[in-house]
Amino acid sequence: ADAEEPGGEGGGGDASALVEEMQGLLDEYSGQPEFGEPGPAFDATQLEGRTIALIAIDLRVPALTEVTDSAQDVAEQIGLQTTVFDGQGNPTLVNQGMTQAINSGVDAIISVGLPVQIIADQIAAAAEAGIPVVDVINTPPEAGVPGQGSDPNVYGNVAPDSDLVGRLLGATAVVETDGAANVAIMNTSELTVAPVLVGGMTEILDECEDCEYTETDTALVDWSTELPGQAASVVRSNPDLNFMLPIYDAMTLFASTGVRQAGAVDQVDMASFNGTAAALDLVAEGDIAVANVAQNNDWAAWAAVDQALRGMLGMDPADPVLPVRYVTTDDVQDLDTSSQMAVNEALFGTEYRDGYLALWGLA
Amino acid sequence: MTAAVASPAAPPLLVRGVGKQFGATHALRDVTFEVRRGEVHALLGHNGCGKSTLVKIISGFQAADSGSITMGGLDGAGARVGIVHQDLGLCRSATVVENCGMGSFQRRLGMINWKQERRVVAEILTSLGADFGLDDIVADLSPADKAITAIARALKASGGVEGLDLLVLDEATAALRGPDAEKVLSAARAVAAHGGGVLLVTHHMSEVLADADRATVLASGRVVDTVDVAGVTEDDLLRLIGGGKVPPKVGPSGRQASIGDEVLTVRSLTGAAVHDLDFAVRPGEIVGLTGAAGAGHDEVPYLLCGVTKRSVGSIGVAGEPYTGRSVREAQQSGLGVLPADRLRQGIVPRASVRENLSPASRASHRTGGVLRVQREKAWARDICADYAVMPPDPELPMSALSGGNQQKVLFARVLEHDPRVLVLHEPTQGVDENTRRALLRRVRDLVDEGLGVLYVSSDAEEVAECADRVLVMRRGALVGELPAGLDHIDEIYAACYAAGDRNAAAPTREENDR
Amino acid sequence: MVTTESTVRLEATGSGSPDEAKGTGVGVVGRVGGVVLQRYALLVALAALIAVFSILRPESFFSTANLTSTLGIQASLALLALGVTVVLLVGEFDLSAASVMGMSASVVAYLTTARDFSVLAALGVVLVAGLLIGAVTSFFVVKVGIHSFIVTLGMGTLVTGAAIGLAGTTTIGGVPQGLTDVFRTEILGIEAAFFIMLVVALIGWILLQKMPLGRNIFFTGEAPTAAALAGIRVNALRVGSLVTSSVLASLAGVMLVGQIGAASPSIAAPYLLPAYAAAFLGATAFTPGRFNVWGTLFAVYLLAVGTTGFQLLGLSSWVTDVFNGAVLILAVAFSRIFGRKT
Amino acid sequence: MVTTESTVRLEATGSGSPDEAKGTGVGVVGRVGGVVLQRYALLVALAALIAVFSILRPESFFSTANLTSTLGIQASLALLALGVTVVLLVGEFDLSAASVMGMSASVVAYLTTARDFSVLAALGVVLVAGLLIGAVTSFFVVKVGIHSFIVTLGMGTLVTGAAIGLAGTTTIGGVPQGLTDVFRTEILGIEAAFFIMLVVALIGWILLQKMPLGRNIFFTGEAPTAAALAGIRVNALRVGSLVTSSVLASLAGVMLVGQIGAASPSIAAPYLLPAYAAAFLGATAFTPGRFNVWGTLFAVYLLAVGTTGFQLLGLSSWVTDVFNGAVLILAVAFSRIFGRKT
Ligand SMILES: Nc1ncnc2c1ncn2[C@@H]1O[C@H](COP(=O)(O)OP(=O)(O)OP(=O)(O)O)[C@@H](O)[C@H]1O
Ligand SMILES: Nc1ncnc2c1ncn2[C@@H]1O[C@H](COP(=O)(O)OP(=O)(O)OP(=O)(O)O)[C@@H](O)[C@H]1O
Ligand SMILES: [Mg+2]
Ligand SMILES: [Mg+2]
Repeated sequence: ADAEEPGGEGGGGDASALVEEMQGLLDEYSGQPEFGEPGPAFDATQLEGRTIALIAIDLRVPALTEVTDSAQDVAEQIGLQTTVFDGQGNPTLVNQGMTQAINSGVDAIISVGLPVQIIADQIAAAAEAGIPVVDVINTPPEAGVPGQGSDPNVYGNVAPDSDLVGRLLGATAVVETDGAANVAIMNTSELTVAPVLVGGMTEILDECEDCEYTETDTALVDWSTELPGQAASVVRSNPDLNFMLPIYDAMTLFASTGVRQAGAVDQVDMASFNGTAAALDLVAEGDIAVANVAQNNDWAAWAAVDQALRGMLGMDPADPVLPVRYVTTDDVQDLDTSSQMAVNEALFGTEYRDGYLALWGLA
Repeated sequence: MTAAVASPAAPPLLVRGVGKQFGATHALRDVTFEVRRGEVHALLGHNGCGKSTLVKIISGFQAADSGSITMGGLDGAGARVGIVHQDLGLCRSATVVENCGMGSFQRRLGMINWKQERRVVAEILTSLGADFGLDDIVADLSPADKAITAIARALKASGGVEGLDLLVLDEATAALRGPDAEKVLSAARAVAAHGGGVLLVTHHMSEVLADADRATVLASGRVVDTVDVAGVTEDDLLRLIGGGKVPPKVGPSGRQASIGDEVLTVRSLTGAAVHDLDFAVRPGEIVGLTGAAGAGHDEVPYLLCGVTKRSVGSIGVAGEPYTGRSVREAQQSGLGVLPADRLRQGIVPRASVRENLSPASRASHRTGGVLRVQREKAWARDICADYAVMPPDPELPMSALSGGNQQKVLFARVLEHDPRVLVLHEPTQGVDENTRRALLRRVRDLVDEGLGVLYVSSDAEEVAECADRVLVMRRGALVGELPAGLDHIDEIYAACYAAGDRNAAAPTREENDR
Repeated sequence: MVTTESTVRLEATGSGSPDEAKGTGVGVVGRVGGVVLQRYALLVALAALIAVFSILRPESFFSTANLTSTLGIQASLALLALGVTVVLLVGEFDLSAASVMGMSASVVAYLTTARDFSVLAALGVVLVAGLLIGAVTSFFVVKVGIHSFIVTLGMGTLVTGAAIGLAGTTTIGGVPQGLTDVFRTEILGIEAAFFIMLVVALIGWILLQKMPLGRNIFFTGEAPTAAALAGIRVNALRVGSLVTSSVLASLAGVMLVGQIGAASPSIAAPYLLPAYAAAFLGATAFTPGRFNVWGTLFAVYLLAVGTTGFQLLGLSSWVTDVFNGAVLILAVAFSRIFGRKT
Repeated sequence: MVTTESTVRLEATGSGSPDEAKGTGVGVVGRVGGVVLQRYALLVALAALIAVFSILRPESFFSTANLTSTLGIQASLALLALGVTVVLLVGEFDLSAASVMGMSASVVAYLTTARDFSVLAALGVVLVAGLLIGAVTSFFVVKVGIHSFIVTLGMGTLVTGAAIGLAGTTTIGGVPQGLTDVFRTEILGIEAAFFIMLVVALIGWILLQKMPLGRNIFFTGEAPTAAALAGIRVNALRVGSLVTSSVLASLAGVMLVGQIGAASPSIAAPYLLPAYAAAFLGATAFTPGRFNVWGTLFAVYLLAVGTTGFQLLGLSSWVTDVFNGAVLILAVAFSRIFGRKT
């Protein structure tokens, strides 16, 4: 692998040096993230009674339900009204939800997982009508540009740094294999964040001389039917394979089944992204899944509401980047995985909620 | 309705005060009669008088609104009853042996005992004189073989001819005549001979006169009379059935066919089971075409209208060459066809009578391509009245009509579209005798006005009775032209079944595959 | 063999015991009332739903903006459902319709953005593609004689795969304004897409319900052998219907990408079942017992109003799912019970 | 009315001209050869595919590990497909099967984790739920007389909605080992799930192909009126088949959650079409022209071997899609062409 442009230092080539460096990166994100103010404080009480429309691409996607539910709670807590619209995965419905929200004159729109391309016009129409649109956990964030990495007419974005997530996962593979990773990246290229996420992984793996990787691509709808077989095939067609990086947790569930069925539990480890309770259960078992990059959808909801409030007040958007936390089997041994909220609170604490309330002048 | 187990002395079938209503239609009203042991009892009546409804009530498939049905077993145990329903009730895609087992599979350790099944079915088929295989698909059988399969099933379900208490045949012979029908009727006689009773539903008076002991006549759901067959003539029966009015028989015109150009010219027609057929039909004549089962005559209509592709030969309609590629082309050149299999080739059950009368390919009630439904409705009402379709409501779905009435609608459809030459294929099967005469009268009138008709039927008698001349086919080829008239029936039969040739003319499997 | 029977029937194969299905107790007046009620049940249901939601959410539901936007936005689904109606009428299934729609939408987006095709050229490409897909399908269905269910199942997978091969899996946006304008320009406050769909429906209505063609297609679907012997060119009609469905699906895809401005090959997958639901529900109205154009159209909007209404009431989406499923079954059931004839 | 004809037919409604279907040119030997070829075409195709992939990827494809793991992985799909086979045989459709499977999987996961149900109790709950769903479906299909296509379409939406209402949308993991052990324990290197499925298939084979029941179901599907007239309790069989499909779907869901160890209500949606593909493809073999147990089973594995093979060759997934679609159509087409009789 060519280590043309290594991350920080000159890049020796010594595998152990790289492993150490990567371990450093992982360590950096291993602790409970602290709440840092994403932007200047303001007084949210003046917005009491305003309405935020929450429009989701598909509330059958758990992550999206979590964000939506939390955002509703937060808004209620601070005296705002909300409406929820479920697009049920249907572009027509999504368009209708956006149009209805704009027509009924809501004060802000939070777009939960909507592919921005298919609502580009509605976003523009909202901008024209002075309704700020916030994009949440859908597009890789980019501070300081219009739309913060999302559609230029989007007011603000909220999402984990996908490139960072990718690099953390790549680093996991390097560290866990002592710099000799032979990785299968399991991609779902149709998802907006996929290229950046996978780009982060390959950036790291390219740095590692003794590392190799291949990529598979499975459509979102085929996860449950294809991934078990896919994972089994990948393991078998490459006896040297020692690591798998499915880009999302839900994929890990299916892929690990395949690895188990292929009898490669001892041969292959995997790590993925999201921090869902079911995946962390697997990490706790530790025989296949060994690490996870967790995100907190409740935090995402607070951040999204924060962006929406700023938008309504005509302020500049806040920092779009959501924190993530890197966890391994040791970290989640005694974790309460009975609910996603319990997981979130254990990994991320609850301080950020007070932080936001303080920031909004409500605590 | 109550079904009771009767004492050993009880008659095989006792129908008492049975009534049945479908919406506003009284299908049966206070029907009472009995079938005695050892007798063949004919159940007669015009189309739609309720015969099949009664059979369905006897079989338990439908429940009567009032009255009772009692079936007496010989040994005091439950009566053993075999029923052949109108239109046979077979599963076309299954094999003969499977069909015979339908509803009565023999088990061994809970599983179908195929060995036993095959043995029993083979025995019954042999006793019926069947010459087709156990594993033949029913759809591939000739109409006669289908009927035999249905009877074999009824016999099998009830344990064979001996010990059968009641055999019900609902127009099982509608599609059969001559030796084919004889097989069925001899099975019926055998049941009676063994002490069972037979209820024979038929529109063929000759069968009644030859084989039945008594006959019950229904009209509009009521019993008109039960008579001893020995003391009646065909006309007596027909008068009972028709309520006094009996249309005269329609015979050959007796005069020479009008001299004119041929309306149908067939030269060296070859294809399917037919080879090298030459004949012509002139305006003003009815040409009969008949043969034994499998002789190939029943393939001719399909070859003529293009449903079956011919390999050699030419067809001319009214002097015009006609390629014979599609039914549509046949229609356009003036060739009308009335298909034989009413249920599958004729009607569209869920469409209304009006729509069935006027399949859009020939719908005449349109302006600039758009259908004029109101006009069509009025027209259809007239037709229904004209052809005495019962009930005379053209907006009813076709499936609500009795079999004979459905046939009237199809008849009307082909006659009302002004063909120049008409191919009638088993045109009166299932039609009651009085209506049959009325329909044939209509055909004869049109023929007198210059229509040419090819009358194709396995029923040599029917052909002999109403055609002007008769063509006979055997083993796919024309074997002779005979003068018509019942006086010549023996010659016609002789031509159909040339001595020693009966078995050689084994039915081909292909012939009904459509 | 022209021997086998029709495949798609509205009624179940034998509904209840023969006696029960007869409704012997209902007099003539009751029956006529029932038939009328059945015939217009869908309209009544639509009006009732609109009324209920308008009362519950006067501010948001019964706004002209809401109604007009619903009309426009459902147009592409309606177009797909019309195509489905045609194949159902001829007794076949087309499970590839949504795949063709997604293929068409994504290929138009791909060609006009990445390949600099003009809008017209791209449109031509996908409509021809739709035609070819329909032709291949009907070859296997009509010539080879395979059940359309399985042919179109395979064809759907194949078409989506091919579209991904060409256009990739990602959602492609930024299609030329020339394309979007065609469908989005508002006439009387309603998107042009609605009127385009309406024109197709009108043509469909004339062809299927006013001209003999429709009766021929119906006969073909109900009793193919009898239809063939009545001089109807059944095979031509079956080919024609399958091709029509495919081309309409392709057109629906063009409309979708025109309205939304972006597309991916899998974008239309969620439309398949609603299109069938609409066709079957629509068959309970206007000419009950038969698939028909207006019935399908009203059913599309009935289902849309239901879904939107529940959304606006703020009920959880699972409640909406439960309601939608139940409403579909019950609507058909009521229509059937009211309309029962002898 | 018990008058209408069957709804699901294997053959298209009229295949080519009657003459072509007759194969007059083929002698008896040719025909018998054709029939045998058709009867075992699926086996031959399976062997051929395995051979091709083994040659192309000798090291990975033809490993015992690969074969045994494929057997286990596909067991739950096979179970679902068996249920689908039963409803197709009786002439109906069950589009809710995958929803029931997903419901069952997620509810088991939910009850055993969040509600402390014992594995057995949870299993009881979902099997009863499957039974009830089948019962409600058959009420509308058999009693009310609505086409099963539309009833099960609605029922599928409803069931998924209800499952989400109970278990939520999240994938629930951490199911008790007691559950996973049942299906994952290896016997002769193959997961127990495979053998459980095999037992169900065996029972199905005996009931459907050895006992009168199966013929009666077949008659009901093919010729309901004839069957009813022959005294077969067609309505009972239709209810029974719909309920069986639902219960098997529910069992498939239990197996899925047992194998994967986690589930969400929508987890099984992608299994619906493959299950139908397998049933239709399977109907080309063993007893050609009829849906049958072993045909379905072999078809499941044939399709799986194809997919696995392509994955091992490292082809893009869209190539697999295109191949799968084409293979499905061509397999059925070849079988039909070879098997043409009379
Ligand atoms: N596990 C997950 N965690 C976070 N977000 C997710 C997850 N799975 C899916 N999403 C988001 O939910 C949305 C649902 O995916 P869907 O396939 O319905 O949309 P899409 O058309 O693929 O979207 P896109 O065009 O953004 O890729 C996507 O926008 C995706 O970003
Ligand atoms: N299921 C039904 N629904 C409505 N009407 C029916 C039904 N079955 C029969 N009828 C009507 O009942 C009457 C008797 O019909 P049935 O079939 O018993 O006559 P049939 O005597 O057998 O006539 P055919 O000689 O023509 O066979 C007819 O008027 C028919 O239209
Ligand atoms: Mg996507
Ligand atoms: Mg009758």
